[in-house]
Amino acid sequence: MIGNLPFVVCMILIALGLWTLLAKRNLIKLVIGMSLIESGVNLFLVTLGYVRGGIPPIYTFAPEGAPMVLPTPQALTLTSIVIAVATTALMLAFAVVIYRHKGTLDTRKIRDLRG
Amino acid sequence: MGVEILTGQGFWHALIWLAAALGVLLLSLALWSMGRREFRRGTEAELPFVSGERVEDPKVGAPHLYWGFAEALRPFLERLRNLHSGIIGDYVGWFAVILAVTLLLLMA
Amino acid sequence: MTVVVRTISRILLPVGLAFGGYVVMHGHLTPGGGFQGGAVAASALALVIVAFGAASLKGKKGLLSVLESLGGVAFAALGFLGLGVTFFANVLAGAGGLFGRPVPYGPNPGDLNTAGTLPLMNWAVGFKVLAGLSAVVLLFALFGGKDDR
Amino acid sequence: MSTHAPILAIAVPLLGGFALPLLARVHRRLRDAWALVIALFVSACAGYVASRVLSGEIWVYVLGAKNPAETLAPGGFPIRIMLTVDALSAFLGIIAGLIGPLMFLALIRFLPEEEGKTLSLTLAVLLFAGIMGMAYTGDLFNFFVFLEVTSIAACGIIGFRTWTSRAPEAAFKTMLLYALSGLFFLLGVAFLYGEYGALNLAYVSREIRGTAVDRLALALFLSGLLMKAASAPMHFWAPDAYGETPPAAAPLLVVNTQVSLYGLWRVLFTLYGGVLDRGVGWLVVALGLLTMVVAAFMALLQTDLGRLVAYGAVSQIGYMMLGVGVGLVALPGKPPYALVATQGGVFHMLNDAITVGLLFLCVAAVEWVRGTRDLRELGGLGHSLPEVGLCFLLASLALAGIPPLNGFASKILIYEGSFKLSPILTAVAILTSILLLAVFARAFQGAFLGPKVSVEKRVPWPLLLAMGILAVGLMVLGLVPGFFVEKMVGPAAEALFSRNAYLFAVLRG
Repeated sequence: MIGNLPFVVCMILIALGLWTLLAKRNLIKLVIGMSLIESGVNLFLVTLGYVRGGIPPIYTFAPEGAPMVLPTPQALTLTSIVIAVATTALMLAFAVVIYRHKGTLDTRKIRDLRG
Repeated sequence: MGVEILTGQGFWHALIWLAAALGVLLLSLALWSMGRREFRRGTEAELPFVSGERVEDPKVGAPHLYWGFAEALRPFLERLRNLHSGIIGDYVGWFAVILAVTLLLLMA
Repeated sequence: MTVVVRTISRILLPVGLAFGGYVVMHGHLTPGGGFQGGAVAASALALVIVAFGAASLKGKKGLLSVLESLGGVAFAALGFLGLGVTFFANVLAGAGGLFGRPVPYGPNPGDLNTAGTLPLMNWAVGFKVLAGLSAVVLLFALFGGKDDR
Repeated sequence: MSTHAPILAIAVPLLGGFALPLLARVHRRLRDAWALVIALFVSACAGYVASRVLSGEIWVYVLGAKNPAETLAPGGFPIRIMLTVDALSAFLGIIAGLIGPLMFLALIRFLPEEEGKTLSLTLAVLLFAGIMGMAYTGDLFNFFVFLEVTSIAACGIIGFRTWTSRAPEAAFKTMLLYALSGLFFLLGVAFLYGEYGALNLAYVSREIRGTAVDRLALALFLSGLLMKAASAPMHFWAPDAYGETPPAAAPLLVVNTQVSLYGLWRVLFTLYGGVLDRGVGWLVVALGLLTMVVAAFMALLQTDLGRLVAYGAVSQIGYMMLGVGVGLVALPGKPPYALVATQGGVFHMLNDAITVGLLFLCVAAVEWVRGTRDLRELGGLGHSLPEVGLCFLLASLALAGIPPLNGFASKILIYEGSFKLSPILTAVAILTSILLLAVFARAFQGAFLGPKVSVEKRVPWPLLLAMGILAVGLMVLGLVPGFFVEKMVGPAAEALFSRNAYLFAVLRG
């Protein structure tokens, strides 16, 4: 069980983020919930590449014969983090503009797109 | 050449349909020409029939066109409209519902 | 902010930018590369924004957006560089000249002049991220005022 | 140069998108021309790729390899990112190539000058690049990256009108839901990568054995892509997004939704083709029916023309899901009616892209002239804008599937195909079409009939030109559908079923 504890933690993070999106009403808290899910998914991606006793996958001055951790998931995680930065920045920018127009960040009050 | 679509049981040929439509059009024109000519423009015959009452500006606007149909389905349509509540929490809720349904369908 | 913070940030700015450049330059050898190096450099710029207030860099918005576009164009152009063979083909690696020295497989002491177009791409991404992130921080700082995005 | 056509269709708009702000500093007119030139170049690439691929051979282009066709690294493992263009992705490329330039033609004149027009044109070009990327890529993670590129670009365009309070709200909601669906899609990709150690679609599709983890990944793919494709219970963002974006930019957003639907078909047919059970097919068909009915009824209640057309577009997604869903249910046996239904679903993608694109351009014209889109205030535009009225009428009839027009050509295929599976599906589909016809008749009556209203502004000619081209395309597709079905839609639908050809093209490398 101890072996896949990190995967359990990732799933808890994702569930927590999803709960934040469902329960919270403030726009900024929604963005925080999104970043929770993002970190959960990224953590999951990185732990996929773990090799027991492996060293970071870099050849420069690498000790001889040491097993290396898989590099691909780390590259995937990097891209996913870059995308997460872009989405969060865009969402926060729109949240600011909404606040300037409506004066509130409460999703219950920002509802004129109904019906 | 490339006009026909085979649909398993039959086919759909647009030009044959057009020919048939033209035939029907000619037929209706013939019937129409036998009709009475003296339609009095500008008189009360031109006003839209608003269930008999006299309405001074009888313009049937867009929302009124299906007033009856929408009214009959009022309970259902109101509930449907309220589903689109505009609150982002509900939308994420529906996403969670679909996620649960697909998980149940596939994992169980 | 107080004078102390301003002088410290004035000292730290070149250090931050230099370290960011170092991370970008050694992207293909040590952990780092375009995005991380750019982020480090952008943090140095963010420090300036915090210390001297957003108004100080207000005039630089045009420069930042030009830098960002240039970074993007350079990255895509590097992709086209390999078009002789296939897109993004690493034509410089192992062909001598700029960043071309072939590298033996397996652990090695790390040689700056290797990995073909990779370092150039790292620089392109580095500039783009530097400009992009600092523009984001700058605009958020300016949001308080009447300036529109 | 022609051997690199697939990657050029993606790389050139990326390069062009980044270069756009630089050119905008030089001169406004140059920026507009540059955006149009890129769009035309990409559609030319898409046309060339389609002409080669539709004749039967799947075009595999490997990035960064010694030669484009070298798919397998020495160890027999597809290590590099590759573009795998089969008939269906080429067909999607045609749709995007057709709608893209027309949308730019209309968008350039439609956007007001001072409000960050350069940024939104850059985003539109990047959206176009993202769409082409999603259509052509053969790599799961690469699909996720382009999925996110289109999400961010689309939400940037939706939130263009920051001076109103509705557009940023729509953009925030859409962005959150897009990001959410993208993340769950990535989680699915991570599960598959964890299990098979590969990201290439063909390789994973060969290795897949239908274990519990694969089904978990499929559930994540399904819910993620269904959200992005605006299927029934998750379609709430679509009317906000299409309604609040500048109407001239909406056609490319519709194509973006359709490419996400294509991604869903790619995952269901090619990735999980071997291990799929019938339950998933019935789920897609059920959600398709639900989308149709819900969107049609909601369209009935709308008073804003933009949102009404948006609901119309969402209900058309339901038709595509029904058509290809029937093919999915009958996948193992592959009876003839399944192919007919899939052809209907795929052909409807093209018809719907044209029809809804034309409708949104008409909404753009109406808004340009009258400034408002509320049906209660509109009226009598038919006298002063006869050509816009004609286009709107044509497109509404096509959307509702009235015989001579293109909508009917694809709906007849869907009706015939789904009838064989179970007549109830066809009954619901036809009733929804009738309801849609009623809804759009009301919209037409509200906006264009009624007493004459004096109108001072003229509709800009590029908008009219784009509408004219789409209207002609609509009629041509309606009158001569056989040619398109036999040449483009047939191979595309066949490509969905021929999973082994896809695997062979990539893996025998």
